[in-house]
Amino acid sequence: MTNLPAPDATLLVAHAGPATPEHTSLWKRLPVVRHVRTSVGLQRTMLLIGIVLMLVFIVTAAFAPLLAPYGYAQLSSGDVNFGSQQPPSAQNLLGTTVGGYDVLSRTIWGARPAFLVIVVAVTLSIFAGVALGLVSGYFGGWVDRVLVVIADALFAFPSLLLAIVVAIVISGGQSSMWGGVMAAAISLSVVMIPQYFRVVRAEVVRVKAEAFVESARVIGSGHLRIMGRHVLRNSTRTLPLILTLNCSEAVLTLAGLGFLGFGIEPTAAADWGYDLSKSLSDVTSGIWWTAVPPGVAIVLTVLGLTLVGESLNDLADPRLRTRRAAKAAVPLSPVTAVPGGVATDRVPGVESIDELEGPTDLFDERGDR
Amino acid sequence: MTNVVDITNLHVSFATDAGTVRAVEGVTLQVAAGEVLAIVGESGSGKTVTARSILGLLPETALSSGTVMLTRKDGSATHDIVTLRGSDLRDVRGRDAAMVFQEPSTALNPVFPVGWQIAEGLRAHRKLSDKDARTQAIDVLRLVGIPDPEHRVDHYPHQFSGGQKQRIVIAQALVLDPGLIIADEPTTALDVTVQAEILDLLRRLPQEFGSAIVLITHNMGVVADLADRVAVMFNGEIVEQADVRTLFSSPQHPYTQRLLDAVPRVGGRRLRDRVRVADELEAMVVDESATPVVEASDLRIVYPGRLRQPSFTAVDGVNLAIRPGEVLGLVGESGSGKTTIGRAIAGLTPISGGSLKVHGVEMLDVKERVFRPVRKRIGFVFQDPATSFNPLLTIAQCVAEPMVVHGLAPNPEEARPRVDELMEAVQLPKAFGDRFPHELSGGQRQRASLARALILGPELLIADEPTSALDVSVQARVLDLFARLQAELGFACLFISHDLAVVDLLAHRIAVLHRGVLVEEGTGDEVLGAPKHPYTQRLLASLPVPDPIEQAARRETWRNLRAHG
Amino acid sequence: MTSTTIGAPTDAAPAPASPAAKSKRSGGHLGSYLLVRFLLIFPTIFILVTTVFVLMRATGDPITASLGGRLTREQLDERIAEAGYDRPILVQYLEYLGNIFRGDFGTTISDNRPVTEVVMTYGAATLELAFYALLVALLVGIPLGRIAAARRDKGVDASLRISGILAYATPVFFAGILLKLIFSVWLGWLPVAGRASTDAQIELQRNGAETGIFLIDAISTGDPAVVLDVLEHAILPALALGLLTGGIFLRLVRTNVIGTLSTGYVEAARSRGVNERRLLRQHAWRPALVPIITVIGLQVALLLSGAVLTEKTFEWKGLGFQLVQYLLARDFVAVQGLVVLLAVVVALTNFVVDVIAALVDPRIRY
Amino acid sequence: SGANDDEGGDGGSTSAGGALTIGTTDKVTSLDPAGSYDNGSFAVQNQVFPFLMNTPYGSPDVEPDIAVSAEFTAPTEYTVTLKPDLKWANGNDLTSSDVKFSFDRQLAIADENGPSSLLYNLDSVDAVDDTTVVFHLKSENDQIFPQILSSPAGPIVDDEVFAADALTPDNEIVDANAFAGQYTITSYSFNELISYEAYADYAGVLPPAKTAEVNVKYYADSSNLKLDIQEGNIDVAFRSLSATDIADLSTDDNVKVVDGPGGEIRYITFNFDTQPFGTKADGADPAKALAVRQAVAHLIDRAPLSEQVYKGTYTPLYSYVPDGLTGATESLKGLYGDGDGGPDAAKAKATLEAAGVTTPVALSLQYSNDHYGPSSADEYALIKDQLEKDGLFAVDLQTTEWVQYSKDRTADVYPAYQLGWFPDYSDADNYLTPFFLTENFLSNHYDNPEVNDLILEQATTADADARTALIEEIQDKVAADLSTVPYLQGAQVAVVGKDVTGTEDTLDASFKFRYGALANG
Ligand SMILES: Nc1ncnc2c1ncn2[C@@H]1O[C@H](COP(=O)(O)OP(=O)(O)OP(=O)(O)O)[C@@H](O)[C@H]1O
Ligand SMILES: Nc1ncnc2c1ncn2[C@@H]1O[C@H](COP(=O)(O)OP(=O)(O)OP(=O)(O)O)[C@@H](O)[C@H]1O
Ligand SMILES: [Mg+2]
Ligand SMILES: [Mg+2]
Repeated sequence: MTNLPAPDATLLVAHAGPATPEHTSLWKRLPVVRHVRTSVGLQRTMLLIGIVLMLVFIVTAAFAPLLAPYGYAQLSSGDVNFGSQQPPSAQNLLGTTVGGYDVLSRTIWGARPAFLVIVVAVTLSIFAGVALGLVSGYFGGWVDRVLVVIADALFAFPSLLLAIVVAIVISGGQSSMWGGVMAAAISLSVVMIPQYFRVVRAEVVRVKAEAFVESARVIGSGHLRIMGRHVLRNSTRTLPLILTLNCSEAVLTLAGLGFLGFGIEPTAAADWGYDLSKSLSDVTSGIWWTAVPPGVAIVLTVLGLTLVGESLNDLADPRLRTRRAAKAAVPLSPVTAVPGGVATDRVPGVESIDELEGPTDLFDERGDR
Repeated sequence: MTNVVDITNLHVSFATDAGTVRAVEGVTLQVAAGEVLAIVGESGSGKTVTARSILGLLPETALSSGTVMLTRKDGSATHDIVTLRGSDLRDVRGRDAAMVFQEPSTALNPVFPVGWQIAEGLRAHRKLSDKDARTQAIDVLRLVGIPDPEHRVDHYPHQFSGGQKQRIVIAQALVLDPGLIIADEPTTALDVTVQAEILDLLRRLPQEFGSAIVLITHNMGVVADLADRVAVMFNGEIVEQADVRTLFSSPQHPYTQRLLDAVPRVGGRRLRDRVRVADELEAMVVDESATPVVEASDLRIVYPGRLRQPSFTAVDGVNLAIRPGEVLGLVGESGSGKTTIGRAIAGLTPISGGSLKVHGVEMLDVKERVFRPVRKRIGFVFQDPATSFNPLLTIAQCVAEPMVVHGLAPNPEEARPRVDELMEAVQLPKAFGDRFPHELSGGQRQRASLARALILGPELLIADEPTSALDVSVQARVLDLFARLQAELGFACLFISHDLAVVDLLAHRIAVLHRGVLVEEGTGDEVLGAPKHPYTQRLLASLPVPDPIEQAARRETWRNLRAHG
Repeated sequence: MTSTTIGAPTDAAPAPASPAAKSKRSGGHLGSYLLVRFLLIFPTIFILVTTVFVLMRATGDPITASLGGRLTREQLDERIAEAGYDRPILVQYLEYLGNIFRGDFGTTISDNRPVTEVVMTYGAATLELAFYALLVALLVGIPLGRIAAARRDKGVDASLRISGILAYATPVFFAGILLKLIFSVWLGWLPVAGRASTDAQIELQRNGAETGIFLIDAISTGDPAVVLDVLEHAILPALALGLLTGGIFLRLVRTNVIGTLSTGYVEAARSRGVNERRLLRQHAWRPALVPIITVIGLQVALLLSGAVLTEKTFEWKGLGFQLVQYLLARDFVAVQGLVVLLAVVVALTNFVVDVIAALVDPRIRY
Repeated sequence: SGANDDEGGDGGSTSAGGALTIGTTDKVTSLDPAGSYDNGSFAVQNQVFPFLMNTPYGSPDVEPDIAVSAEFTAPTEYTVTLKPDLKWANGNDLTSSDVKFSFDRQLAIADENGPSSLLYNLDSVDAVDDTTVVFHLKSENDQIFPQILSSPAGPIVDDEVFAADALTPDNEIVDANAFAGQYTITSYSFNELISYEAYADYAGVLPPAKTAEVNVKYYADSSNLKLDIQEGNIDVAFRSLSATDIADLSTDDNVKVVDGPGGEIRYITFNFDTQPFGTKADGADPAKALAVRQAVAHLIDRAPLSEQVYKGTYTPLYSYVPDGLTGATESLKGLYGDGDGGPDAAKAKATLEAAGVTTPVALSLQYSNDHYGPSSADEYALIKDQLEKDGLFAVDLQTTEWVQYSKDRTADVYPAYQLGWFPDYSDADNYLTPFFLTENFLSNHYDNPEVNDLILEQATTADADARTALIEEIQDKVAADLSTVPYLQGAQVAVVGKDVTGTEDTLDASFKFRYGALANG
């Protein structure tokens, strides 16, 4: 063994790269936590603001019964009728709505359906979208092309209109809280599934070409195993981002549905969009207190969600991250999304021309966006 | 002679997430006018950072101290770059010193014509009409050897070949007539044959334009070919500076010695011989009569064309055989079809014609079901160790994967003893099994990759450029290990590389591929010692050898060959 | 400088097998590429029409929608049968496809107007609104996005981005009413809603109102007062919808410009002394443009979504708003007609965007 | 006169030559009377088409319009004699052939959106000579028929312009100037803007239009209508401002809020099969079922519904025929609640106890969220509150989108549900026949043969007083049965600029808003 050098320490350490070869704990590797840890300066501030707003939203939704002074459909306290459109007072801190509800209570309770819609819509769409994207991207072929065209077509259709149609189909307009939530959620997921599909599919197409997938094929892994063990988990990189952006889209779509008369029945739940749309005529009559609280609630929630989403995006993209390490210039194929749609931010590279080569690639290319 | 650049006690550190990284520590360096200084050293030793400091091109997170005095070519002005800011700094950039980047394809803006891009540098420093700018651009394009420059000046980067792109990048630097050209690995991204051309171009710059060159490279052959003086960097410091001949003949610093020792040479001592001597292994005799593990006859592989694109024949009528225990080296320039053949043998790319038998299974129209049992007997080592591991699995899980897939272990944990065994065989500490791929260095990852390929005890290993992504010194270790394991385990191997020297180290026989056609095959001595095919000759001649004197001679041969070829 | 040619070029003509050859395109490539893109319009339309057909039939019939509060169940059923809405859905679908194929889009059920006319009038209105909004969005999004990119992670950047998100986060109908309160009620500068004042609209009407695009019609009246009036009416809706989209564009431009600002070629240009302004406006901007244009194309769908709410808020009688009306009336014929138009617009926009991208990006062009 | 509506605040008199601009959120479906059966379209048709019978200003009862006489000449023959020398605005003669044509095509086209169902009793029409038309009816002495002639099925159209068996597009009608009402249409932009010009040769029962030029702007969103009337950009806002808007505008000195009786009513319908203790429900028991209905009637408090939800734009309704129409009573007022219009929980409780109903009664109540205006939700939230307040009911309140709602209610899905009614003609019959006959459009399985007979009888009773008595009796009987519980009656509310006059002439029980009555300054 004289001539064969043993693995010597200097070499090992010198090439360990900037990442310390230490096990980072699971907690620290969780998406958002990891992002907070790696962010700095303004980027961190924006992320933290987003997280705080998001937490406030979640806490409000969870503890609405404790936080709200009255029930969402309460018209009177004791024997005293609140009355309609009463200005803020000691009894009703933010006044009452045209329907005679307490504005503050409804604004607090309103976090609930918004939250539920988000959760249900995202759960419904993420599984379907990811599964379809995985299968479609992995196997390719005609099924893939057809799915891509369908997804693109649905993507092209104004989501709000689709939401209305689906809302009508599903429940004939909303009634109970769950009916309303489900209708909004299902209609949203119709619009969101194509987004998850596109993103995951694009990632799968990218990951599929990676050497570790090839190496799995070489050792003879079956398709299921490759998809499940190697491709899927490596294709979920952009999901947190799309997820938060979709959440804000969900809140806005719910508001839009409310405006167009498809909000949740006020005695079933408090719905910001519904309340906001009801208060539009108050605004022109100088009654500000009915419109501002639900409006601000919507804006802040969307702001929080979007800030988190954008920050995740910036941090995931080495080109956008502040103070990235020099070696971090790994050529990720950066798929990012804009609110309401998915976008490529790909730096035009040599490889993109190859994608324009033929019909398959046309689809590939679109799938990226 | 005056110094174009005079660096004294340069320190550079970076603020990163993980704290401060010291990249350069107390570098002192001078480059005289018209001189070619090569900076060598292992990856991460601070070469690029030093070079960029000369132009003040460090990112905002960098903190530098010391002085970098840069003198204009005509000697009219000298500036300390470290303290220079704003428009003063811009004034110096490009005019006093210009940079040639490593990747020509990323250094050129894809959406502007090259002429415009060349003129941009001119426009940044003086007012001139579009017409003048264009004339100058054409002139400089002609100078760097772009044919038909009047016409090509309006072309876009993607319309040029890689070598031409690098010429354009050099033209961009030249057009401002700087006193110093900094070339950071200018040929790493290029094929050997193209590299030779670019080196030829670079070599003429000092003589004909009087520009000094700071050349950063990993390739000791390039250093031998081009440099007047060499600075060796290690861990952010310059550990040795010497005249090129001195350095090659009598390296002083241990690191330099190790570095030079690690460089593979064509016709040098074969690794497999070394291994045998060291471990007293039996010389492995390849049984010529045994049934080949891989047998290709008239193999054709065609990539189907799409949408009015003709289909592309990547491998055209190749005959080859690999016998048990034999290492077949496959060389050829980029795009010649090496990988395609390797993938076909591993069943990753379907073949379109001829016959390819792998472990007796005919690969033409083979069914996965039929081929699956054969997969157990094939190992594959990929080029880039960084991407060939699933980033979410630990090394042990990755290495155990073949056993789980083939039902030899119910889960990665059960396979652990065997995994540890192999980790030991590839000289990795067992504990590394619990790390994630990104927590290993490139060389370590490639060892792990080898372990994975060998875990099922394959009779055939396909290694596609297993070391080309690695540093010279790391490469040497991996190759050593490879040779040792091959000698010990006696698997047959298809060893793919574009580096003749590497192939020569390991292979029993060498096959040379040129545009999908096998042009020459034989033992290392036959093919590399006395190449018959002109392509092989040219290939060999374009390979710079890490010896300044020998390289000077080879350069002549190459020029002649090119003149006639 | 001497003028000797250095290094004879053996790599002048790229070898056919070299990767460089892969990116070399024959001149016909752009053509076939665009052809495929163009042909993609048809499956898109087909899918949308089919989806909408199925969904619409699932929602109910137009007769119940209009007379459900007036007739007995039996009378309703009778009328439904008369109109043929009780036939198997497949029969109705095939009939519908057949009609479309023959270019016969029919007349709307709920208000008996030729679908082509409906599509033209409302389509024109929405197109006009979308155009103004896009203009606002581009005028806001591009310069501010570039500023944000250039000052990335500075205070300016953060405030621009947050403003962008706020613009997007405020429901358009809420923003709309605030704009109206400020500019129409308090300041009295701009009209409350509508596309033109009564008099102007009558004048337009008398003049034929040929195109349905009021600005063009107004110009063709030759009356500057009418043109001014039409423009005044467009300001608030364009702002409401445009700012929303502008917020998205801002982010898009920022991200892409930052991306290209950190590429090798910008770095290379910087190393040759090109100043930062020029780097931002030329070297980083052009390559960033391709993905920006592509995404802007995709935003058209979003713009139309936003248009539904904007149109209602500002009395802009356009496609989105009408679509909701027809939807509520279960007017299949009208909804499907409008969806076809929508699909065509979206698909065409994507196509046009691809053409523009091809023109900007030489790698597609050649 | 150019674009000048942006200076707001000077009372809307900016339109030149006293032109009047009216804003509305109604929608037009079709100008063709055969193709529309809705308020918005009828509002236009009313201005521009002649009728055989019409209501003069200030009265709910019909008189011959372009006719000199209209009477039964036989039990099934209704003969109308036209005024001589009538002309369409385009110069065509308006004769009996136009009349016959108009009704024949209604029946022939029987468009799905059309009002042909109103002509249920019309068998055929004869044009005897140029001025004489005979309607042959299916049933005898139909007292409603003259009203039908003033309804959406009644406009007379030009047989030289309209198609006999197909709907005629709006633009063709406008281009052909086929009008003969108080106004003609000079410029027509669908659901955006209609310009009217007074028709000089108008020969109907109404006086000539006071204002020569009227423009009607169509709004999609009532808040814009509100802002425009407030800013003086329009002179009249009629249908429909939100209660909040009206409350706000009534404090505005630049505008006047004027109102008149409204024909629109709101009521809760009970499905006699599926309501609690209904014939097909668990523990079916007609007495208990009635007690439940009565308890609801006892508990409903109309005053807050009117005041809080509608800010007085709807008024309490205590019977089936709304106030303002001949024969209207207040039958429910005496029977239910505190006898003075207020609720009475004690009575409700007693009623339920007496019938042996255990409380709280689970009641599933439905309303439509998109068909009866934006306030339905508030309306029903309040009703739910009122019913639940004393622990007598547990209300499961649900809402459904209109089309589904229309299907479900007739399919016995809803035990109790909201409905509204806007009359086709201003006669008490229109509030009784459709609802309380055994076969009725409610399909709520209400079946009282006595009521059924009385309704059929009043329809053929020629003597006005006797008929009124019958109508009152029917109301009392139904009030006892409580097939439905009516609770609100819509007022017609218009907001006009401070100089606009004449609203009192047209905000009457005819429920027809006639632009010709209005003048600016
Ligand atoms: N922007 C940066 N931020 C943080 N660290 C950096 C940055 N740039 C370089 N470094 C660090 O500085 C050290 C020197 O880097 P440099 O790029 O000069 O190495 P090199 O010798 O050129 O290596 P190679 O041969 O791989 O190009 C490395 O450890 C690297 O990680
Ligand atoms: N999937 C593919 N479709 C079409 N052409 C391909 C495909 N893969 C490779 N090629 C082409 O086939 C030729 C041979 O490729 P191959 O990867 O085998 O070359 P190589 O010798 O391994 O080159 P390198 O040294 O660059 O790795 C090249 O011209 C390449 O462009
Ligand atoms: Mg370097
Ligand atoms: Mg290869």
